[in-house]
Amino acid sequence: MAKDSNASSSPPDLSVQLGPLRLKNPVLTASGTYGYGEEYAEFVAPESLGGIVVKGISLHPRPGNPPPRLVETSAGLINAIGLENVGLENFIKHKLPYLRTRQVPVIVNIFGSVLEEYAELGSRLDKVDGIAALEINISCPNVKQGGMVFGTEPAMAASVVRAVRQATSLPLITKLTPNVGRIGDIARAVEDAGTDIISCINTVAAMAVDVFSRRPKLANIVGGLSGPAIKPIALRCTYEVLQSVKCPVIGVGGVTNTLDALEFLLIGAKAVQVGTANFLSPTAVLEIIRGIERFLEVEGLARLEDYIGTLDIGCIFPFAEESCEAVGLA
Amino acid sequence: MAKDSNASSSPPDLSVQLGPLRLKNPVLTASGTYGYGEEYAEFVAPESLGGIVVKGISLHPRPGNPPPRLVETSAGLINAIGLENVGLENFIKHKLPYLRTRQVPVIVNIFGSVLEEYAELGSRLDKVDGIAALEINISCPNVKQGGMVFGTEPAMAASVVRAVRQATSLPLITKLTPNVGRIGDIARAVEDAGTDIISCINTVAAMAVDVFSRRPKLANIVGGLSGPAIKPIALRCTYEVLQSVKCPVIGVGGVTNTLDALEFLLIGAKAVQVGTANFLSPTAVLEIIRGIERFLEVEGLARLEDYIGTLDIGCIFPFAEESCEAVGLA
Amino acid sequence: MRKIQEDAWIMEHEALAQHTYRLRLESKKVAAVAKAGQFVMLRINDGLDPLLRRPFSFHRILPEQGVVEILYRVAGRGTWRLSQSSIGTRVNLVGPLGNAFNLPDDGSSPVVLIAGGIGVAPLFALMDRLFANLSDLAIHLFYGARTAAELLPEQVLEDFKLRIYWSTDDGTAGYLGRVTDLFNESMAEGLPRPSMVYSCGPLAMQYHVSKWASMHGVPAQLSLESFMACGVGACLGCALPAVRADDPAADHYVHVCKDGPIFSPGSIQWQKIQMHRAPPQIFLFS
Amino acid sequence: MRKIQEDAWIMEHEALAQHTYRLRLESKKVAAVAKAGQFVMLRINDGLDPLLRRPFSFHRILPEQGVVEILYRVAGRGTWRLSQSSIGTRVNLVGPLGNAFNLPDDGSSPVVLIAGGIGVAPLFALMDRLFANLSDLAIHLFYGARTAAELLPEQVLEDFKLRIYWSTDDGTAGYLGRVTDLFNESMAEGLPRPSMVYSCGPLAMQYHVSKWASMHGVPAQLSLESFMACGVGACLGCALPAVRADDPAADHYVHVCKDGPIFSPGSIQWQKIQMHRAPPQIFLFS
Ligand SMILES: Cc1cc2nc3c(=O)[nH]c(=O)nc-3n(C[C@H](O)[C@H](O)[C@H](O)COP(=O)(O)OP(=O)(O)OC[C@H]3O[C@@H](n4cnc5c(N)ncnc54)[C@H](O)[C@@H]3O)c2cc1C
Ligand SMILES: Cc1cc2nc3c(=O)[nH]c(=O)nc-3n(C[C@H](O)[C@H](O)[C@H](O)COP(=O)(O)OP(=O)(O)OC[C@H]3O[C@@H](n4cnc5c(N)ncnc54)[C@H](O)[C@@H]3O)c2cc1C
Ligand SMILES: Cc1cc2nc3c(=O)[nH]c(=O)nc-3n(C[C@H](O)[C@H](O)[C@H](O)COP(=O)(O)O)c2cc1C
Ligand SMILES: Cc1cc2nc3c(=O)[nH]c(=O)nc-3n(C[C@H](O)[C@H](O)[C@H](O)COP(=O)(O)O)c2cc1C
Ligand code: FES
Ligand code: FES
Repeated sequence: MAKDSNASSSPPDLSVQLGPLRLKNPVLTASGTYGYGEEYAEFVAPESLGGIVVKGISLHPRPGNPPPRLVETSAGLINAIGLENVGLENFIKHKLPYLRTRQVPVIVNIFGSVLEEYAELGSRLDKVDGIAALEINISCPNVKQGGMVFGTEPAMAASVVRAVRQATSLPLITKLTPNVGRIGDIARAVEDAGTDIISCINTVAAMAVDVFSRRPKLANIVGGLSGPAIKPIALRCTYEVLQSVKCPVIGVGGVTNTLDALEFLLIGAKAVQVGTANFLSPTAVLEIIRGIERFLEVEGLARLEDYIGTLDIGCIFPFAEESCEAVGLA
Repeated sequence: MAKDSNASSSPPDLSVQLGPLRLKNPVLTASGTYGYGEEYAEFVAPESLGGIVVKGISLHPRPGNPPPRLVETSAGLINAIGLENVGLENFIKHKLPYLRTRQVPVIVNIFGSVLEEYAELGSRLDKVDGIAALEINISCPNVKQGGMVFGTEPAMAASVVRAVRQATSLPLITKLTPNVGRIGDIARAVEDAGTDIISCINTVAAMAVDVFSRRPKLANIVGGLSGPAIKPIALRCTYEVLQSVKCPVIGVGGVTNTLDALEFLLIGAKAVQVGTANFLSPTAVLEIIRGIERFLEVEGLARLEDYIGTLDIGCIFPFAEESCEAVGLA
Repeated sequence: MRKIQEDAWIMEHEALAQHTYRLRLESKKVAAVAKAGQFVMLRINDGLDPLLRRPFSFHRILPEQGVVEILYRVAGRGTWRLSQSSIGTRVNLVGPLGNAFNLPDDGSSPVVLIAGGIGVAPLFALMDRLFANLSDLAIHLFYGARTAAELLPEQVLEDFKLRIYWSTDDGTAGYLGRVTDLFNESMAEGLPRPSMVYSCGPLAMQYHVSKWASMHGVPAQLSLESFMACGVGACLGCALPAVRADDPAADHYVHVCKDGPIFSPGSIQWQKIQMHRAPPQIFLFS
Repeated sequence: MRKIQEDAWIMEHEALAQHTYRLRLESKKVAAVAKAGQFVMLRINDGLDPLLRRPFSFHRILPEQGVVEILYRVAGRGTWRLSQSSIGTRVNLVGPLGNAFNLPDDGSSPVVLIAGGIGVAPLFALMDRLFANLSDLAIHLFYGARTAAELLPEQVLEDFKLRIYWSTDDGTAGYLGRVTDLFNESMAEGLPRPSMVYSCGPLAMQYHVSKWASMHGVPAQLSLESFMACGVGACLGCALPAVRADDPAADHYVHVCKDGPIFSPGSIQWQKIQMHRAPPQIFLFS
């Protein structure tokens, strides 16, 4: 009894277990929107986060696309950064040491243009300290398959995951692209191939043009849409994935405030990643963590895990005669 | 000479030719957002429109989904109307007569749950006066194929178009769904199957939930996202379709103002449909038509067709030494 | 019935109760044709946030002055933004939309008006109309809210010759309990049978009124709500399950914006209405 | 360098020229650490329209008063909305961001400041700093705009001990022609070689300044722009083609928000800059 009342007055437990990965809270930063962690450290102590997913890393440094790389759209942002990154070696030498000094799970987002690059990234990072998990970005063109994006074909997606799975014992997150017909099929394929966790979604393929100059607004012509505009799409994708697999799922796409995060958790995502919202407010992630805590308090829930996945899709007919008493209308 | 200066002082020619279909201007209303034309007639004279696409018609009346049917999202709207409509007979008897009294191309959007329904809709409407074209909505589940959406599979999409093509000599528009991996493949399939025109996109599959009641916000759980949020996606889809087919293409999705419409025209769409924007302003279509006219005047173009498809994707480097003169920097 | 799109200027904007504001709009064309019970679709600003227009009933209609009033409660993003807009700024109206309240057949018996919370809004315009047409009509207004702070101040009702029955769910003013319970009790205590019941408020209240009216064979006019996009019958979004004359059990829907917002109790298939969204708690989270 | 997120209150908001406004903000923490040449990412309102923050250089920095000023030109949706915000409302700042202008090595030779249009904004803060540190410095300000109406009124420059060279593209005020032509001519006519050129304005102007500075071996500090999302080096969106020390021809990019906005002419690969968007014509269409 005393224990119970103690429990309810102590702050709610926000921790979540995603297969092999335990996070103190369900709020991660999304790859490519939070640099290598240090960029936002003046605004948010990394220790307060569920985890940091760093900018996508390739075997070798990449300069990225020529500018313009960004276009703002209605409640959205199109980017075509071109996966600019410092490359694996520089990451390990110059970026990771800082992250190791902070008590936060570091998730390394990796990508390649052929299967072998993914595998090598996996095996080289396997030996490195201070990494909590790898996130495999399969939204990249496979140069050996005519540039077809790895993540758009179940078999190809699975082959990437298998390659990395064999190369490392680190927890694996596979990040799905929404630019497919049936995301559930891809989810099943990567689960079968051995991913521990699925995150979804990456950006939605998009485009913008300038009617005056008659030119694309991005040097790359097309890019990926993120931000609040895509949240309803991301939520639907996450829902489809949750119905297709058993492994834990991380919801990504348009999470901008507490309610957005709770929506993904409600449908069953174990955690969320916050991307574009960091640009709107560098403290967005903190506000979301605090908001979730407050929500659980108001709802009288001691543990976030008690809320996750409690979506009720049954119908309630409050004015059907049988149920009238229930709503106090007798 | 005199002719030339006359030409430039007369209002620009907004007419467009889409295969067999000639429209006085490129602005159509999108199916399901403009009722059967009469609903908005107090705000916009139907005669001023390029055309009216009516609410999707099925062989038999359909009550539609239980409410809630709508959710607003960031710069978007999710609907799950459930294709409520009065059915073919009522449409012909009670809705079409009014439209016949107005000088506007009427495009009838049709859908079915099996191939045969599409074919019968085609053959019955073939004999009806006052119809400028049919628009085939293939974003519907095929009940004979386990509910798989017709428009998500090239062969299935093509079979619908072939069925309608054999049933009618009316101009055919096929409306594509964006919820596929490669929309260009679908476009090619329906072009080969005999569609005269392609329109894209229909709504993007989406979802919304209420974190307090822990229930979906739509009785149907999932719905279709429309509005400004999806414009960058629609533009990219339209671009991909244009690269895949030779037939004329109508851009649909998030067209809210003049610049949006011009973006689709710039990349090569011959016309646009305006949907959700009608809800924001019942005179949106008029403002867009006037805006395009004004734009052509400012740009000194006599004909809209001279602007359509003039997107330039070549690179301009204004500060590369050779081109400096061009930008007046010598 | 002519529908108009018009820019309206905010002449006055006043808080009348907790989270409740009255907006006085100069809107000559709309005011000239508006009727009690009808509504407008109001665009809160030129931006896309919120995207859609919001429906509001006419609270007062003053055609001679070219003025309409709206009484609204902050319920979410849109109404919150509206509450921030200042005098002299512009909102865009589309209206008048929907059907209107009808007068009772019989002006000699009393009529009952039942208002739950912000549901009181359209009843003012209705009362104006009732008094203008039936000056001797006895009106009993049952007016309930969750708590005293949410009730409009008594003064705003002073102009009307009414009998008012106040209630609050928490007993902070008037009768402790639901307004429909108060109404029930008052009827049981011998209030004369009304010739018409008009009501506006939360769906659960409307259901109760509807049941009462059907049971007692008293005609009623309920102002109902549904989420709306177009407001003009084009999107088919604002459906409510309804009774189809030729087949009362069939799945059939009316559209609040076109067939309503005023409905008779018997036209709605109450048992098919689904609940999906909890009452908004916008002041807690964002 | 400490970055701060702070709510700032609009103290003054004044139109100074066509489509050009000065915003005076109470922003104690930012003002305390801001330096000339740096910028803030400003969130125009709580809504999502526009979505992103917008970058603005410090126009004036008054640490003792806890005040910063921004001078901006309406260029699109965001700045238009900003221009509508009234005194007493709140905007949210993230800053100070980026690097700052450096003082010239040599205070005895004159410095040249070149401003194109709204590019004059950060040069005020720079002049404050120059005079505070090098009180006898001779400053030549070349200030051009498209037309007279877009030039700031002379009074706002009165406080500074300067030689000002005005130009307009249409000749409605000052020299008829581009500000860089005026600068070129003035140098040809015997203006002493400056110890530093500072410039801010359209890219074509910056390119010209850059070429001149390289050709004459005069050090220059150019305040450059790029479309930004984060402002803190996290998104890698604000890239400009740049010279990589170890391989000058390689594809390489600097990031304006972190490596800039102040750059030396030689660090940019001008020939690789692509043009994509035409100057906005927001007053014609929406
Ligand atoms: C015909 C009609 C007349 C109305 N008259 C009035 C009035 O006079 N005064 C007044 O305060 N309110 C009135 N309403 C309700 C009012 O339209 C909603 O409160 C408003 O749209 C909420 O907008 P929001 O952006 O603040 O809330 P949102 O953030 O959009 O939503 C907040 C909550 O309100 C619900 N909601 C949103 N729109 C509607 C809607 N159209 N109908 C019912 N619930 C909705 C949402 O589901 C959510 O639970 C009327 C509604 C209708 C349909
Ligand atoms: C470091 C820095 C400092 C700046 N300082 C000032 C200043 O002191 N005063 C001032 O008036 N402006 C300044 N700008 C430019 C200002 O940020 C843009 O004018 C503003 O973001 C336009 O926003 P908008 O919503 O009005 O226009 P939008 O509708 O977003 O765009 C209108 C046009 O401006 C372009 N644009 C948008 N954002 C930028 C940007 N970040 N840089 C360049 N072009 C852009 C768009 O591509 C488009 O052509 C600065 C920019 C940077 C990068
Ligand atoms: C500027 C930018 C850069 C991104 N870079 C990467 C990346 O390197 N690897 C990756 O997997 N996803 C990348 N993403 C995708 C995000 O991680 C995220 O999946 C997407 O933005 C949707 O989330 P949001 O709407 O919260 O931003 C990037 C997104 C943005 C906006
Ligand atoms: C309320 C609503 C109903 C719709 N009904 C139909 C329909 O019956 N048939 C159809 O092909 N598309 C239908 N659509 C899709 C639109 O025609 C259009 O393709 C989509 O909304 C994207 O355009 P928009 O962003 O301009 O709205 C509907 C859209 C909405 C919002
Ligand atoms: S709101 Fe569109 S039909 Fe009623
Ligand atoms: S704006 Fe994000 S890196 Fe510069």
